[in-house]
Amino acid sequence: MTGTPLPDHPDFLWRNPDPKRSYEVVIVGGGGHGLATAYYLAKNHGITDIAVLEKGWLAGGNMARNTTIIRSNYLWDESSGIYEHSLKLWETLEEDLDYPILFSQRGVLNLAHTLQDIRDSRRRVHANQLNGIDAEWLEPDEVAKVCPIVNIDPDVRYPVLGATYQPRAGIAKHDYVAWGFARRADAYGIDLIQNCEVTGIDVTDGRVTGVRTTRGDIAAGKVALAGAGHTSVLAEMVGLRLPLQSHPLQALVSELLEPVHPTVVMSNAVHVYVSQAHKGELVMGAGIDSYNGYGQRGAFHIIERQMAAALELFPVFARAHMLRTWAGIVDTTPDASPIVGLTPVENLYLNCGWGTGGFKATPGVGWCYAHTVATGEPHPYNAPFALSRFVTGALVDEHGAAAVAH
Amino acid sequence: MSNAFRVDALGSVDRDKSLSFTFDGREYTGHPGDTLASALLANGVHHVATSIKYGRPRGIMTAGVEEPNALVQIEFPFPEPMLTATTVELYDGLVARGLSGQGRLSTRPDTARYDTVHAHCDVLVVGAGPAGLAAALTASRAGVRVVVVDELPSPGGSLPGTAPACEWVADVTDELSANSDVQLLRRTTAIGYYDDGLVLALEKRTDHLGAAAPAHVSRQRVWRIRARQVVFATGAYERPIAFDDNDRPGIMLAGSARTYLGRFGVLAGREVVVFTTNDSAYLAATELADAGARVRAVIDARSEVPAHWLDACAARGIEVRAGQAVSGTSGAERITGVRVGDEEIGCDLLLVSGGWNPAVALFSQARGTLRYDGVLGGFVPAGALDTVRTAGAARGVLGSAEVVSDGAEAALGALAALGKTAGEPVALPAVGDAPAGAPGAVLWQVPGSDDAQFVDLQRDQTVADVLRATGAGLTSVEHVKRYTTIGTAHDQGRTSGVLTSGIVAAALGVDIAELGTPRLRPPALPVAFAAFAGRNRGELFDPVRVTSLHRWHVEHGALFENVGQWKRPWYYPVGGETIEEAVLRECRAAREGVGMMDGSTLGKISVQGPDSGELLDRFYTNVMSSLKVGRVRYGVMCGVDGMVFDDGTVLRLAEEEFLVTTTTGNAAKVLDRMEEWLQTEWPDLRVRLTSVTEHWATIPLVGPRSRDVLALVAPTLDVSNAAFGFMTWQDTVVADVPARVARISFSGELAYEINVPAWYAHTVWEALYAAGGPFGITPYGTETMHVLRAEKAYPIIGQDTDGTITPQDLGMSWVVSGKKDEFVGRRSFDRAENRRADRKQLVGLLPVDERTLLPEGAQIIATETVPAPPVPMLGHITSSYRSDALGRTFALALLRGGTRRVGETLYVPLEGRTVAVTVTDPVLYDKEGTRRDG
Amino acid sequence: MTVDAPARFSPLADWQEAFGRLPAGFQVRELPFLTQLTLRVSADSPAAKAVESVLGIRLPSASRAELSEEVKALWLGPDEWLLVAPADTGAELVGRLRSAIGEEFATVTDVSAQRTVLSLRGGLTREILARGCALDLDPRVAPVGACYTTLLAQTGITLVVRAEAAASVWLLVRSSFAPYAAAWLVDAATEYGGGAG
Amino acid sequence: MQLIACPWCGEREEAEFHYGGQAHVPYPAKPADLDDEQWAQYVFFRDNPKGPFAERWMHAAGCRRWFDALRDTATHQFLSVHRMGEEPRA
Repeated sequence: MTGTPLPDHPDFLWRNPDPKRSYEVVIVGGGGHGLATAYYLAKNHGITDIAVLEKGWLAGGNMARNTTIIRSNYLWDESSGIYEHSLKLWETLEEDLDYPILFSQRGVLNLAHTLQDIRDSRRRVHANQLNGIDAEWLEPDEVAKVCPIVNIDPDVRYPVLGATYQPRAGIAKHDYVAWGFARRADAYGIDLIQNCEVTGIDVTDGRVTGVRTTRGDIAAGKVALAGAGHTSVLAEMVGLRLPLQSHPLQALVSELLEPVHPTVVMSNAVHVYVSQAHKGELVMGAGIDSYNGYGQRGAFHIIERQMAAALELFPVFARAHMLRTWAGIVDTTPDASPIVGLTPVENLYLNCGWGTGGFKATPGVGWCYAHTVATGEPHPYNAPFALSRFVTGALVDEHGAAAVAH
Repeated sequence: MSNAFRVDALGSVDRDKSLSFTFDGREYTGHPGDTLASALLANGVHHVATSIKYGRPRGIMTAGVEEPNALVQIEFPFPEPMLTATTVELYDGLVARGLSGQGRLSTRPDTARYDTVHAHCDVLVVGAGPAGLAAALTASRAGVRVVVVDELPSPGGSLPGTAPACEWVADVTDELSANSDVQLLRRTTAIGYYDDGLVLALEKRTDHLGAAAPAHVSRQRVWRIRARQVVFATGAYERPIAFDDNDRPGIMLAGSARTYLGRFGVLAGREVVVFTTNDSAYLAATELADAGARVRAVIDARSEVPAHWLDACAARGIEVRAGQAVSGTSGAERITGVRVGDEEIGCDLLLVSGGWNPAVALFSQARGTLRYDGVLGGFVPAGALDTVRTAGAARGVLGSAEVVSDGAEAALGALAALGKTAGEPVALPAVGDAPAGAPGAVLWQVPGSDDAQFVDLQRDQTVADVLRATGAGLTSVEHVKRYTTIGTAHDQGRTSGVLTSGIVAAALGVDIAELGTPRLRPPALPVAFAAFAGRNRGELFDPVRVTSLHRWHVEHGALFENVGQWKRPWYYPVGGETIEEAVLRECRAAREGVGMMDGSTLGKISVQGPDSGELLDRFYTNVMSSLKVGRVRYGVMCGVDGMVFDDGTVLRLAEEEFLVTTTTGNAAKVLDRMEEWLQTEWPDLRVRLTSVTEHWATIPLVGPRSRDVLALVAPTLDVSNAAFGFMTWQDTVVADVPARVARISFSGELAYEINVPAWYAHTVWEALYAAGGPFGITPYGTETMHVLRAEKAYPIIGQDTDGTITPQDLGMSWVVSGKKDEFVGRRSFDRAENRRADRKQLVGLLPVDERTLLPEGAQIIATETVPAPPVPMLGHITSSYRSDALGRTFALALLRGGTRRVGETLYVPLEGRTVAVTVTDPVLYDKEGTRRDG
Repeated sequence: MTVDAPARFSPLADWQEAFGRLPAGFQVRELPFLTQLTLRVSADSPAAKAVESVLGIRLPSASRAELSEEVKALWLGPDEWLLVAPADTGAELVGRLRSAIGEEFATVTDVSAQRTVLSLRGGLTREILARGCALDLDPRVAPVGACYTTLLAQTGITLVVRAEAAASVWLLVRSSFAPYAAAWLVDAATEYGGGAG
Repeated sequence: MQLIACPWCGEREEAEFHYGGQAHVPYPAKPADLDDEQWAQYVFFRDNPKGPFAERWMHAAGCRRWFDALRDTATHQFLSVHRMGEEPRA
């Protein structure tokens, strides 16, 4: 519920071990995906000789910078498959991790503002329902019942013509999620190694043998990349070129406010998505900055534009105050879908291109990526997201359904 | 007892006027020039808020934006959540209350205006304290353009309210004001440094006027100041010390008590204890004593206290205890005493100074690097940047005279960087600074009960919380911040950040210089959403684009559809018709009589030059270069991925001139794309592109009687089929207006597209409307257009396509030239995925029940009963309408292997049932094309 | 041929009254129906020289307008100018230019109704433009003859500095965006009184 | 809001510009001669370095010219801009 104090974190989270000389699996990237992958490698596949290498502090990249929306109402079967798998895991994750991750299934509204939005939205709802995903189409008055502060006045510039609604969707507390995975991974004996930047990847006879890091060389049977926005930089180390572009994505929070916003509202047409987090702050995301950038900061006019759009939708926000803005680096693909699977280098695995969808996928992709790394074969849920699709043309194009697929 | 703590002869509030205000339900008075905090203190009110986690009483700890405690909710004149009482200027009628953690948003609409202004200068000075004023005056005298922003209502900053200081400030301010190249912005706080010298600042223009604020003046203004050189003279924030129960009302930072006394004439307490690690608090001790307070003791953590401060205290009967510390406090609603060693000293005010933290947030945003200053116990700028420098306390320089010199010095640096020569040096104020003092001690914490020692008062986090975080294995301050939430509140950790780092460093046994502090993110001050939205609200939120016929549509009752930024007539209901009734009527008119619509939003690109045909051949999937002058051809463009990008007609106007039309939504994209390839890939082609979208108004005149109507208004035009055939165009005169008319049909009916310069659109439209009267001419909108074209299976790009559809998928292999080796996207047709026989293809769907209207977006399955999920889906419905011409409903769909399924019965699952549909060829009306010639 | 010319309406015909209520320091007027031609030609080419001899001016360089003759030339891009001439002279001017260009490669396109021209004058002009135009319009930076194609709030404009003393500028704005631009200008003047309507 | 130096118009705010991604990726002379892998490389694969990156930009709200830029993606700073077909200038 909104407005309650956050639960305390446990008294112990993880060790801070020095890296060993060699591991069975080295995961590059100590964000949500890397930590979840480590956890499921141990839990589902019994592999614990693992190091998770993080160049900064654990979960300090996109995991610390996202707006924590969790939903599975994607258009295409392939997408809804992996996101729904993830959502099902979210539903039991608190018990599984024994960590109060504050997963709150308060529902997500995706607003439609044009007649074409309505067509696209209803198409998605119909597809979701047939895929067993809870999805509804709501007329404007029903939108107002779910979220009374949404302005459904038909005379505004881009009136709300309806919305899709996924009741099981929601939000969670990002740090708690990451630390929950990290604590469990650490308890399995997995080494979480911070301030350890990978500077090279060793390949012998087409097969990965280890990584070079700022804390020494580490041999590895398998290397799993989970570097989000920095994946291109990592892949470049083995000469692997990927269809990725890294862009800044900005977000912001307000001060703590009495509960006003009971759900999550997303509007792709005007690039607003907003929820009210557990303590009462409004958490909002903006559109992606247009240019490639690793600077973890975006341009201010994006935020300005977003504030204007937010006030059109939520006039009550006028005197809420913007407390902090920040930016993450999202790695985007040509079809707005991720790449998860094998690479041309034996025993080197790839998980990237999540764009704005990474947080919600955390348990799902951790599960599937662990399967891929452990067995050397993609899990059925991530098989459609192979790198090869860009050659065959079998894209999973989520642009049409959601220009900004948060 | 009103204003019992007001001291005569000090401060600059206007005592001739009284202001009434209400706080927590009680009425008080204050004066113009007060803040809410100073007025409360003048009335002896210290307990103003309640802490978020433990519900402890909290007071007023500071006098500025760094305030962690005194959070208030404004209730009148308009509710505003979570402001600091220390920054709310008092006005008559203010109603506020203290907060416990959460603010409240108003449910009333905020009708205040907000705006944005761009400003440009050579030197921007942030802060009009002694350093800032000196910097501004130095820059001003060099003849450059200067902007100065300062958060207070009047310049002067931390300078004491003594006569010589005030005089200096007045002189400097007068000189700055007299220079038309200097802009001094009061009540204006810099909130962020962005790239290339852009500083955003928020000006509070009318907040201090309360309900008397004029409605036509913006309440707050965002300044976007683009400066070639920036000087941050942002001062420093005093640092608290962690000791037991350090959060009670009546515990205040020492410098803030000076501010209350000097600026507002308010004595924050009568029985005072001072706890310090440095010299600066002695100013507070002596000034408060001089103003009538009884200063019981100065507890100095240092073992050596400078002699002149000992003397000054002795002269005032103030006991100085060196080498001691305050270890705890007592009191409930207000502090009643402090514990020093075993001794309890009674007091109603405890002043604390743990040293000073330079205000480096903006410098840090400018990507300036910081270094730890061990003497100061804080982080200071490591050095100036090319275009950004800091001055005064913001870079750790303390002492008024030094600060003024440092400000001038910074401006000289900026001028040198600009290549400008300095003018006359700035005179120093005669502020009679105290003799040089001793360095401060760095003290984070006094040993005691960790769980009673507050580090972040706003988040109610204690030393124990910090130690729990480090004990959990956290070694990064960013992790500690997240574990404890320290520094994430309203004040962004201005008072808690460095203190936290100090405690973490001590706990982990690492160097604080290595550990650093959590990153400070913009904005430096919380800013109302509405201020950033500015005037981009309501009708100015996003431009509404209208055609030259817009007024006519409005006057004739059209309802409008948003298409991109355009407003297009959607349908024209008559006499209370529903959309369905109106569209059936409009369709019937176009099929049986004559209709007209406003097609002006179609994109129009003039393509000229000897290589125009070649350029078009490279873009369109069919051949355009072979088009004869006077003729029109339909074409499709694909992306490099082979997917349909846009479609439209191409007119060949002359041997070297074509007119390309695009869809409304893609007009700019098509032109941009053609320009991009022309400029970057094919600069050798001699072609020029010019948008003429808005020069021409376009009026399709549609239906079997369109020829009759046109003949009436274009008497010089031979409208016969022989003279004016399908897919040709002619220049003529329509309603006395020079016009270009084309025989183009997006409905299958006989139709003319009349193009006239937009100024004449209204005249020509009215002439057509009048001439068509006897034929029942009917204006129609986009909905009818969609139905008419769907009956003919003409796709709408973006509705019947979704970026995954090729021309072949649309059944338009005929538009893909077999003669050309190459056009953009052709290669993609040969990919494995494109060769699949079961690609989705455009088909018609006829519901077996002729009255059932299928919802657009519905999915198609193979079985009458819906199997358990996941259900295999064959495709979806892209367009679905009731057809007057067919006398039934119909739909278009993208269906897997669709062309081979013609004749099959498939099912559309809807809520709780399935609808049987027959797959058909998509062209459902006049397949033979007999109607296009009338 | 008819006796009366057909009626025509400029994009901001409905805005005269709102403009009339603006404060004295900010006068806005639409200059309707001016002839506007887009000239695309390589600078310094024989075709450009031919055009210059017809117009009696030099085509201005980047970010400049040539305002001295009856036909004004506004720089829009390195090979693109907008020629602004009195109303109803378009056909004749196009003819003269095209014949002067002859077989050389240059294009002249009548775009008279594509944009409309607003005349802004008065002491508040720069201050009001600064609410939506990010460019530095200080006379020392943007003197008479400066010509910028840029953004005003959310619409593209071409801004021409006509005179310094009376702070006079032209704003050229796309016809479909003209009502937005007008509404924006009138709203921007609100705090100076009048105009808010 | 960065300032970007249009090679024709001078410094303007970044909102006036349109990003065109990696520069110097020419359209293949004979796409039909490429295999699927090579064609995919052209259509979908672009460099994504952290550091200096040769890009194309267009001054969309100004002179509408495309130009080349060298920009550091780590800092977002422009290192140089130059007109199409011309050599980089600092």
